[in-house]
Amino acid sequence: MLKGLLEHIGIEPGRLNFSWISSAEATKFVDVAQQVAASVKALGPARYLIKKRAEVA
Amino acid sequence: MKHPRFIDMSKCIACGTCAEKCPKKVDDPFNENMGKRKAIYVDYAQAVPLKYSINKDECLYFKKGKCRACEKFCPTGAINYEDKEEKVVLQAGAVILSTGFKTFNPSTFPTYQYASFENVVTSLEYERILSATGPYQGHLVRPSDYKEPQKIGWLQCVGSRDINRCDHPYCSSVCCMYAVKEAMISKEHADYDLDAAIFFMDMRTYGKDFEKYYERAKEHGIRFVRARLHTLEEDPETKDIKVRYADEKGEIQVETFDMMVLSVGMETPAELVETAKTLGIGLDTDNFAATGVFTPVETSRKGIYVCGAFSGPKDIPQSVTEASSAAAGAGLLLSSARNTLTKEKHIPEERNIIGERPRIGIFICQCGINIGGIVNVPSVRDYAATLPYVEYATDSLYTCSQDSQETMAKIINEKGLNRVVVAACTPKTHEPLFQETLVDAGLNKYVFEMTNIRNQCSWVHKDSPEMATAKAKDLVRMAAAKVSLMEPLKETELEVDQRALVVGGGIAGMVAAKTLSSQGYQVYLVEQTGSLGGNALLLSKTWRGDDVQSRLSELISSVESDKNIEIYKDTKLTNVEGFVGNFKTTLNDQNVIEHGIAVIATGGKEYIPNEYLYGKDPRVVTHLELDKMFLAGDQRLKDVKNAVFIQCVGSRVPERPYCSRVCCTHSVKSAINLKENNPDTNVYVLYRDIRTYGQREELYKEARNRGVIFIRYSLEERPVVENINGRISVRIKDHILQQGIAIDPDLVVLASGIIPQDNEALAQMFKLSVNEDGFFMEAHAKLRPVDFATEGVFLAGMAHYPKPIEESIAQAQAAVSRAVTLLARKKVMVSGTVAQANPVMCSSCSVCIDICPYSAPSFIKQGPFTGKAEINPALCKGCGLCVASCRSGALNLKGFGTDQIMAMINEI
Amino acid sequence: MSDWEPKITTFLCHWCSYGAADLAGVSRLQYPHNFRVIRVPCSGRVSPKFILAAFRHGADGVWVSG
Amino acid sequence: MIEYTAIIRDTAKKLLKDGKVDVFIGYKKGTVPMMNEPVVISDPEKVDTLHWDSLCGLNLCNYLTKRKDKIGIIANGCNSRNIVTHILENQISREQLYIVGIPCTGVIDHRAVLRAVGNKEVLDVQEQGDKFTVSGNGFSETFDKAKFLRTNCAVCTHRNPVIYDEMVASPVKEQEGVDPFEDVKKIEAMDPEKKWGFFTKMIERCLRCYACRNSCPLCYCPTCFVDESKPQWVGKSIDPTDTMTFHIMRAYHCAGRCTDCGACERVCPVGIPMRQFTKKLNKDALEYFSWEAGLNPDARPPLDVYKPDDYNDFVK
Repeated sequence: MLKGLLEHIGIEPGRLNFSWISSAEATKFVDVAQQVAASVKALGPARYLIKKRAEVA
Repeated sequence: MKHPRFIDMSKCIACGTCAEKCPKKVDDPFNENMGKRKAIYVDYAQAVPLKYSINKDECLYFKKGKCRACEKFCPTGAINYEDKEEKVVLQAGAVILSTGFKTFNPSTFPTYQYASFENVVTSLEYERILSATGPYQGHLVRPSDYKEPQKIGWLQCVGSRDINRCDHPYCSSVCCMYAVKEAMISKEHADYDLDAAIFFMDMRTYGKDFEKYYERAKEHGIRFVRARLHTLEEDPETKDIKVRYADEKGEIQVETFDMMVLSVGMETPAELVETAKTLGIGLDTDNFAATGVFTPVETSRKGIYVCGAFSGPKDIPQSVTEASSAAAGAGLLLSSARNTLTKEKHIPEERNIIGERPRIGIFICQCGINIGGIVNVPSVRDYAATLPYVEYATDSLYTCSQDSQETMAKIINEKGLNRVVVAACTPKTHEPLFQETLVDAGLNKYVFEMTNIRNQCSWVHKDSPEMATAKAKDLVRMAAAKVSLMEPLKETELEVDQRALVVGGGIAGMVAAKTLSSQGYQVYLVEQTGSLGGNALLLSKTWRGDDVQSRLSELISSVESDKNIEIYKDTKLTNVEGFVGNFKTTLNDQNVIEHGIAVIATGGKEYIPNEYLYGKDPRVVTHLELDKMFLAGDQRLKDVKNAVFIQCVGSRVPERPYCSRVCCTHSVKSAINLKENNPDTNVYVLYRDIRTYGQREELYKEARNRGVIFIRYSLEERPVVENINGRISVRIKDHILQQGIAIDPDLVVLASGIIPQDNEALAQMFKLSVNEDGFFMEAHAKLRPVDFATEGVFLAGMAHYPKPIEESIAQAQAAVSRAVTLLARKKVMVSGTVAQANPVMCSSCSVCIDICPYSAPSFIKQGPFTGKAEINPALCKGCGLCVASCRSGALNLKGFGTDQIMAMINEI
Repeated sequence: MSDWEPKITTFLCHWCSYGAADLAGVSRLQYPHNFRVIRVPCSGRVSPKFILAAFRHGADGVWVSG
Repeated sequence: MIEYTAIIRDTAKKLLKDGKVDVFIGYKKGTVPMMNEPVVISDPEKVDTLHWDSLCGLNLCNYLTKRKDKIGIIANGCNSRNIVTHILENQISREQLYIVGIPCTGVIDHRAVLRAVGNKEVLDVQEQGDKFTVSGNGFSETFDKAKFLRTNCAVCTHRNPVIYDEMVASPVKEQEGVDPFEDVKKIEAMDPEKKWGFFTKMIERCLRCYACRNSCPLCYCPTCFVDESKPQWVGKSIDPTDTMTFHIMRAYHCAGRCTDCGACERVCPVGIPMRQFTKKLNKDALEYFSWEAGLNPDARPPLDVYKPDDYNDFVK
């Protein structure tokens, strides 16, 4: 639901990822890691919702 | 006899360098020889202990006298070619055999062409093919050409239920279910429309929730074909497998599969037969360890117990149950010696660090070249020293080695450190070790954080050392940020009340009470009816032919005369308070009993049919009523001309979509009894699948030999029982003959299923869960079959699921065994990593109470914070679910606090 | 932008995915280095706050794995 | 509509007199036209203050939270669903309540009315059946109520109360053929950049006054996450990121609980349509969990319980 909401306000779908991997599924872990890295990389640096460092009181 | 490993276990750090350098590739037996491993190896990646060993028969040094590559590269000098076979003599008061089984080897049988056709594999090989750690890294491909199979067939009962080819008359119990599972997983694995077909004789999905899985498999499009394949042919070009079979209508079908999986059964390996002789324990005709229905884990020799598939084919939950049961047996023999071999450890007093400014020590491990070879450890160390609050940063070759531990303890004291970070391998294996060092140095074990720069950094980023170093720095920074916010946590100690409550006075309950009492514990046994015995009071004989009533009355009188057992008949529970170690239970007579653990053995009951003229015609009885007639020596049974058994009455129907497990065996046994009474009685069994699992299959065979006629029907075309002018008429469509049959029986026996008791109230009192069918739900279907998710409460007998006496007894003993692990400790330590509520912030919305799987949160009942949530640390497992779901921010998880995790997030 | 590497805040369940990640290491399976792992006792521990906080702190991606 | 008022007064009087309730919660006419206010009555002689018309736009459930006394309350569709949620969430018990059900035909959007009269000061409003007349200095205009419904009421599909002890009138016909999520779908069709632009622009005006939070019956935490200090992770000023974080979390806390009563938008002093956040969650709750808040007094909202077959297509 949170993912839906964040996407709704413009956070790109590939930014937030969820998965279920059992402790024996090393290959799945690597597969998903590659997918996640690729999807985030394809989106470029995050643009939205970043709190500017200088503004942190 | 201890075989040599040629590795010093205390030195091996499982870095894997030896296997990487070893030049000798050998077949990997763990992957059913489908993949390769090295001559120096670990059995499989999750092996415990994770230590290497050398296969002497394959090692080049042992065979040819040179190589020694592993010795050269081993960073810790763990290789020892001089290791010798060692004779170890152990003194033991009891022996438990859990030696298991081997799968049937189908290679000698030409029908299956297993040896010659590449794409015919056994089910175990297929398991490895599906596995992520298997020979094809979990990609579903077939052996001949690594092509993704479009069509896979499973062939059931290979090496089971077959006396012509393999001399195994028994059913291997597990193959139907694993074949369905493999087919389902294959369907999930394949991102295309895989055609999966299972060729079977009877589909034996008799376990808890198995039938539902079977139904789901059908919905997923898995084909279930009732046929025995008689020929497998291989296409020499494509290596596809062509099969021929007669379908249910008797028509010959030809299909081509890309792969054929042989669902191989279980057997006792020959060397185990020898071991049994050495040990002097009896085997039965199938070479399984002989046990009795009332003594399911005892071998013929006192003091030797057996569990798992050595005493007959069985699945994981049953094996696990028996393991605990055998442990209970052994524990009983040894109970006088309990705690006599324990040693006490000296622990220095904990230094109070509250209020101190964090002084962090960071210890970075090179793990030989494992980390140091990729990550620039000195630069991480120097970077670490610059982080806030860091007092000291160092690196060492092996932080986990004994001397490093001693140094670490010394540094903690010298530098007055009050927080420690170790950047090394994985906390999953090494956190306890370092925490122990902290404790030895007078620190609380929770002011510690471990970050993983090996398994999750150096090992997986070999090609980019710079990036790996940058990542390691980030990870260390995150860990330091977190640890600076860590506080010492207390592990509370709770006394465990040494008394036990057993709910239910049937066989399971009585056995549980008796076993607890024999181990020296006081037991309260609560039974809701006026007499002990439960359903067993209605049974005549076990499937092995034991007389139930005589055994039962022995058990009842031994329970009733037991001074440790206090029996409450005609009694129910009305309220339960407390938690593991300290329950307070109120009975309906207002008596309050206090106990440390509870065993739930409330049993089940017979389904009262409303179908098939039951209750309307005295000639229609349930099988328990037939048992009563047998018990009473009813003369009418001798005069029965035609008897009809109808199976699955109230079971495997949409309203009750589970199999009652015991009815097939029960009916087959009763059918044989009728035949014994009068061989001229015509006995018909109308069934859907005959589920005489395990060695019960032999009864099925006997029944057929005695002339019992088995006629199959389907759910869509159930038998019709009518009263026609005073005669009972049973009509059914025979699937083999494809025509209707009419029988005029003078006795109709309904194999009516087993339904649960009304468990709802009890479940609420003890905070247990029941499944959709109304049976209690264990903590884990496979691995924790007698535990509840609620600690201190255990499950036995038919309250869990319908089951025969031997399984109820094993489960009762297992429940006790599990309970004794708590009772014997006398105290339970509660982990420090638990949730904590701040009542001021709580909005009483009760989300935590609803979401917690362990019932740890509750509302405060009195005082200024009445109605606000509190967490019982004894019940909390520290998962943090409640914390994440708390909108009000009133909850926090100690050790994984919101501030701590936020601090880590901030450092990324 | 081609040499830009994202940072992905990663929450791994101690019992499941963290174990898988360890095992990936044991098996020496290589994967991208963009993940910064925060070990949690259960993926249920990951509250929406953390995800928002991660983005607020400039994480290019968030991965929650149970 | 207006005729409900008399019945409400009678009922309240009887309940208070008979001691069946200690207080009665309803609406009274506002000091400013079109702005009816909630009122709590404990004296049976003062029931004539009670009033009902199509301008009762606040959620009365907000006034129930953690009360210990016996309460009479009027409730239309959405308010009654919030009462159900309140009961589920342990904020009030059913036994404490006497619910006077109101079949609702929607609430008038006072902002739309003001726009229609060119923002002239309205001094009086009168409702006649499905029309209403507003008048002020030198003007008097009559409008169709249906055209001036609040946007949440216009697409409401639960006008009748789901829980009540008595009804002031027989149920009204539920609206058919309305798509509650037309606006959500429009946003869903945008690309991420447009979406982000839309929402950032939308909350630009936010003052962080928390009127939306305070008017919402779901927001009853003693300390709101924005006020937490250990750690303080959301700033309290009107920094765009902090404001956005507030709105995301506020909406998320309402996931599976929001009845789309519209109180938040009604009270917003700067007119932010923040239901665009919650409506997306309502839509997803309906799609993924077949769930609409407050319809079932026996079921916890979907995010409060875990079921193995929960929607999980987003999980890899």
